[in-house]
Amino acid sequence: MTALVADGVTKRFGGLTALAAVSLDVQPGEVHGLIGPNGSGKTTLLNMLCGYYPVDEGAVRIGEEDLSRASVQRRAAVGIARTFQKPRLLPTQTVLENAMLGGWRDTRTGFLAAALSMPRVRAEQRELRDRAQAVLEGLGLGYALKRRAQLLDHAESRFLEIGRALVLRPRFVLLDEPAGGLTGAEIERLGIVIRTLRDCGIGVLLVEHHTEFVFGICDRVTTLNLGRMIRHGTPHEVRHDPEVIRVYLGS
Amino acid sequence: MDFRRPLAALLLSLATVSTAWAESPIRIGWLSSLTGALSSAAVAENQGVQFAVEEINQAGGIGGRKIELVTYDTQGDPTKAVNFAQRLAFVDKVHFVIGPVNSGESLATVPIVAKAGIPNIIIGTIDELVDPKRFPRAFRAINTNRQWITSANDYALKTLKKSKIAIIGDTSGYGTSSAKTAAELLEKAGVKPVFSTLVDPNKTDLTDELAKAKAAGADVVMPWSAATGLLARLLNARGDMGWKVSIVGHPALMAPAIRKLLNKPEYWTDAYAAGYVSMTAGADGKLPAATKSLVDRMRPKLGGAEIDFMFWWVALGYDTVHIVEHAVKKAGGTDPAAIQKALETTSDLKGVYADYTWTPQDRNGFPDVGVVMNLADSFKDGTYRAPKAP
Amino acid sequence: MLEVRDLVVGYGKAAVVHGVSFDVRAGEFVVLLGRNGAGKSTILHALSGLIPKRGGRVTFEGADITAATARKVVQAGVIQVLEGHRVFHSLSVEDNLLVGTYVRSPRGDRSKLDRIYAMFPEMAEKRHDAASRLSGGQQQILAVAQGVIGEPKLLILDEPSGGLAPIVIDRILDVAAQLCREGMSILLVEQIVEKALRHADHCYLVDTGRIVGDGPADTMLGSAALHDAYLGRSSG
Amino acid sequence: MSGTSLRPMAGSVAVLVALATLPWWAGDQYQIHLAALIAAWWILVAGLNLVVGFGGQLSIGHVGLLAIGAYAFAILAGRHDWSPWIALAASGGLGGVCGLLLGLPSLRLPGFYFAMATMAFALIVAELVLALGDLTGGGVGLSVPGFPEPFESPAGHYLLMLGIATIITWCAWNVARFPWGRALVAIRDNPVAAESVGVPVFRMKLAVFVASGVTAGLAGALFASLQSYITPDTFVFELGLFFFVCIIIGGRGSIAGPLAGTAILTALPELVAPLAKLGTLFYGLLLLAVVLLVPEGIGRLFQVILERLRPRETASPVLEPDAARLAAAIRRQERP
Amino acid sequence: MLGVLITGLAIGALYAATALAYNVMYSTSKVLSVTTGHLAMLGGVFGAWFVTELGWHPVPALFASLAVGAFAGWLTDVIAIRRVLARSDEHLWLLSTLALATIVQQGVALWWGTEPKPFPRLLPQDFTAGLADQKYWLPIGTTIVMAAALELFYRRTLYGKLFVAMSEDAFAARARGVETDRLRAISYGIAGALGALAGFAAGQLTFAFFAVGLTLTLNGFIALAVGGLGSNVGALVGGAALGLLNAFSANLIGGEYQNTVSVGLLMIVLLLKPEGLFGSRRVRPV
Repeated sequence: MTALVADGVTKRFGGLTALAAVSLDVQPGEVHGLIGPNGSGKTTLLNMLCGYYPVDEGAVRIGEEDLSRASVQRRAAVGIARTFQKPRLLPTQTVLENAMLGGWRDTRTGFLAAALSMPRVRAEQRELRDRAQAVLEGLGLGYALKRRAQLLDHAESRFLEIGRALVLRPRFVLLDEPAGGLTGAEIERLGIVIRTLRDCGIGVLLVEHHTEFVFGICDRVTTLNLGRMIRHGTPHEVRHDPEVIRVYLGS
Repeated sequence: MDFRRPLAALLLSLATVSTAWAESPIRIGWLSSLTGALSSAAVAENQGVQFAVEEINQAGGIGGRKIELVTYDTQGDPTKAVNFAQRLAFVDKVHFVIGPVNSGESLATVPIVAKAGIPNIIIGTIDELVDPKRFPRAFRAINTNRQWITSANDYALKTLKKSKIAIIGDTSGYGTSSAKTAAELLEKAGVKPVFSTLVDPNKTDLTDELAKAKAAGADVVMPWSAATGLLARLLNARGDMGWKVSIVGHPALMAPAIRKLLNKPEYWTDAYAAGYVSMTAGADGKLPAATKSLVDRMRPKLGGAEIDFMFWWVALGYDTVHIVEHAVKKAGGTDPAAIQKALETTSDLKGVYADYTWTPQDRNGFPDVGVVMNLADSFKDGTYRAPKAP
Repeated sequence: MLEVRDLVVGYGKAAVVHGVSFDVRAGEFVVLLGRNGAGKSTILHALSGLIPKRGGRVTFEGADITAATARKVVQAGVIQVLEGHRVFHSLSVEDNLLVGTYVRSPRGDRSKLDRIYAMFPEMAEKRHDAASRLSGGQQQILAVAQGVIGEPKLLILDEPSGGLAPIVIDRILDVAAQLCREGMSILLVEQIVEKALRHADHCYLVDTGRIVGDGPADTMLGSAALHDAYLGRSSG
Repeated sequence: MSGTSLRPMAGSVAVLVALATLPWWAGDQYQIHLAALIAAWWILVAGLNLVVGFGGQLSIGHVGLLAIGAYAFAILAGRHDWSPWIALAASGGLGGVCGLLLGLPSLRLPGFYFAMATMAFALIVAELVLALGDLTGGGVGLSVPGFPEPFESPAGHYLLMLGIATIITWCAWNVARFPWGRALVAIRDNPVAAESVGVPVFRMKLAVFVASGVTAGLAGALFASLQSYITPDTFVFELGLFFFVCIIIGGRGSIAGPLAGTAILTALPELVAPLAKLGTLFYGLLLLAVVLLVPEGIGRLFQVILERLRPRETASPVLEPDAARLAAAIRRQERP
Repeated sequence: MLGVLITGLAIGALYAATALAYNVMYSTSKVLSVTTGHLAMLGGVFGAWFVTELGWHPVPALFASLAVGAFAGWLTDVIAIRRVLARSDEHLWLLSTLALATIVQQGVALWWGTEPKPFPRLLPQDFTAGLADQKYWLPIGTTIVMAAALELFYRRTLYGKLFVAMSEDAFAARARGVETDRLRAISYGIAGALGALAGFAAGQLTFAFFAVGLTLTLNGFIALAVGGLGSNVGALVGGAALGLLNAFSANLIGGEYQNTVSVGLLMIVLLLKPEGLFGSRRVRPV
């Protein structure tokens, strides 16, 4: 099976080393947790996996394919989808249209074909609409398909972002603090969604502060502190690791 | 402008569709750039047009028919001018169109008015505006640009007896084409300009251009630009440099607005601009009788004091209405074909601004002898003086 | 001294802080604990007037400051040191400190510098260096000093430890404890639990925008509530 | 959607029929001329709308592309006696090429920089039209031929322009409703999110900018033949501002809004003389009022009012994901 | 050639001054305002109005012009910036300042007229001074003094430091008790006064002309982008470079290609060094 691998990646901002030789792999059908105190480099790592920051050292790969220099768009095209800490939606568009945006990489039609409304453009549009609708209904957003995104509440926005990522037909989904701002019940439902992704063979990287949630759902957990990896293992191993407890609770 | 007027005109035209009776008014469309850039000439012309219409109507109209004037402000914008021309032709259904004032607008409207078959009195100076074949009913009342340039060239070559000429045009449409024509006409007379350049009309300083002209050995500078700011900067640069060189060129050189822009009043000396016989006081300080009479009649309208703008624009506006009057009388009505016939056989029609002659082959009514050179700084009460013979 | 009652804060449609109440008494060192994303910074920003509140009441020394602007809050004596060593990078150390005095004197007050330099000798050494040339730890100390020079009655420290070496954290917490002994009230928000509790008098636990527990600081360490709030309920 | 789109479709057809029969019910030729002018402006605005209203790139210099199209048509059809149809196509093509040349360097620039670059472009075109007098007639300008029968008469000319405007509107509407339009809106509202799903931001911006160059070129050619004579004074910078204002006032991200904006802003100063006198000042005041009061445009305002009038949706049901359906949806879309 | 140099520097000084005004407004709001050039235009037009038409002495006229400029700057903030910044949509401020600039320009055109009008002589000096004439040296000198004063203001006064602080981190500045709204309004007032001062000083060069504003908005921006956004030294260098380029190109290839040459300079700099000669590179936010 091909995994998404960060191999000794290093990132510097000016003189500051934000990440120092961090390695991590996300297997298909696995939920991989990434935790650590504020400023430990979690989001930086996620941004490097999906191409917003170039790597200074090390490499990002899927299987044998080296993606270290690939653009954000290229990484989306090979199946890396993500969500954002603060949901980034199109406020004036409907929920369905927002989700359909995720299917962009499957549109094969150029500008002219679209302008002339060629039959295959319409076929693509129909197919995409059906797909997005199915995903949204699976997520429980079926009642809001025609609502404008700016009218959604916080949990709905989070789920819609996940929906948009899924319409991309991803091999790997990177979730940036998906539980942030959710209530307990909503977090449980998020858990259902994430487990379903795993069961469908999608690799999930879960960057999250809500450690209880992370330990409950992940197959493996990586802990970062000050840009370095301090522990990597099963949730049980990590939560009882003295170094992790020290980082969180003090010596 | 009164917004009710177009509305009234609209209602009127609706009421009078296909019921033209003999006593119906003669409608004249007047396309004037009363606001916007380059509005000063139009405002003056408008005074003359309005005054002539009032005079004629008070005297009972033309053959018993009153004149009704439909004025539109084009703001110097060709797109607007075209819209208004369409409107005059098809909504207001006028019998005559006067204008527009600026050549750029006229170039766009003349074909439209011609297509509608309406007689058009042209008051722009660009050559392309008249063409007996394409626009058989367009008759020019003003001089052509060529007449100004020829007159200025003659003055420089023959009167001042100078042949090392520097031409300065501005980069506007008018400036580029005039500078080109000036150079062509000079070369036809066997003189090649020693220096020629185009300047942005808003360029802040012309010292550099003048220095180059001086270095090229020029003994007369001929600016072809209607931009008073640019001409003032030219005069200032000459004065500040202390260069004794004659300046001969476009009428805007003697526009009263320039006086305020000059560093010193004496910078205006030794500058000559193309002007009109009818607006030039003779050696005795007296204006031609027709001009004098119009000035006297209009002075109360113009505030009663000394006139502080070029009076010839008023005279031109005044004459255009009288050309219409002449044509209607001669044609015995407003039938466009008859009007055309009447105007193209008009010879030596006496006006205030000039005497006009049109023929079937030539739609330029303004006689060559109507243009003379004026002293730029001789402005007084709306008119000018001729330079003393050197 | 500071009383927060039923504070509600939210972004957009969603509430992030759901009715939080707590007190800071005069001369007390209070710590708010809770993992990241629990809503601690949001509470602090709201009570400092930096973001709007949606409900509740905040009083300071008996005066209602619920609707006060950030400037009014600072003038009343509540000064917050933001997380993430936010200093003004292109200004020198001294200029950063002078900006801190603005709230008390609109032209800047140099007379207060000496006391600060005495308290933070490492700042005196670098007084003319641009703040961008300081290390992360030094920047955090400068940020604290910038707050202290504004003469707060209540100093709020939002996660001063973020991303810094242990020695710096100790230094900052020592300073805070000293200020507290001199009579200033301290409200500290932290993730580094043990160190924070060592200095504090009273502790509140925050989770998902609510206060989930409180008590004297010395009884909190090792408590199940604390462990749960950080690493989740032990389920296996 | 396909079921509900019948009503707007019927409305569009009705409007189109009304417009196509305008020459038979219009009061006079002036109204036809005005309608033709609106059609010409709309052809440009329809393309520009994809750039400004959908893609969010604030170009205030499209008057430069308009001038290029107009002069290309005047020179090719007028001076070189090309067939007007070929000249029209060439004008559109040249507009597209110039759009490409302008877009390649400038579309990478951030907002204000891009706006200034387009403004500078308009000024450069104006400058070159004068400087290259041998080609363009300089300040004197060029006379422009019309189209052959049956499009020679004002009514025929109008119908030609209406036809082209209808096709362009249809194309713009297609772009807007297919994934392209959503991707453009994403580039406008949230470029980071657009990138994250693989939208090639720069390439798309360039594609619509080139398309807007083509429509500007076509509009220029048609406008020139409508005017029958063009001079540099026609293509002033304020005209570029006018197109831009039509879109902003009509509302970003909609087709009908800017169409209505173009029609109203072209006709209003003609019908209400005091507005004509205020001219550009009026556009400035209108723009400021819209930006401050209804930043999403007047078209959007109507949409919001309509939504208000409709019965409010009751409170959201609980967000309840269905694992089985979700799994089915994910499995269904797996690649072969 | 010396003449070309000095005329180029004189007009370049006006561009540089406009770029400085851009910088002052940008520092507190991160907004580039389309009205910037119009502030200088107002300085020229009102200066001429006070002296020529109202007959005032140049000194009170100068201060009154500065007041007009400061008021116009303040108005820019109140009308076009404050409400728009609160909505945090970066498109909107471009639209609102563009609208305001159009209103100001057309308003002046209606009131003052569209013809250039003379600007009075400020210092007693004969007109035959040639290159030593005040119309060259006033804008050059004023701009240099202006830049020096701005540097002093930023370095020596607390308000200057507050501007810098606000430009770096407005949220942190608010936490220090800085009233960012008031400070921004002050900075717009200062920028307005600076612009008006530049327009006043260069009045004899430009005349009092309504269309100067848009030209300066563009050319001041080019100077700013070439020199580097946010840098006052860059503004001076960029302005001088652009002025000299304009003057020499007009001298060597004629006046027909002014804008083409200026924009060519802009494009070359943006391609080779997008942050400008003295600007700092911006980090991309995610």
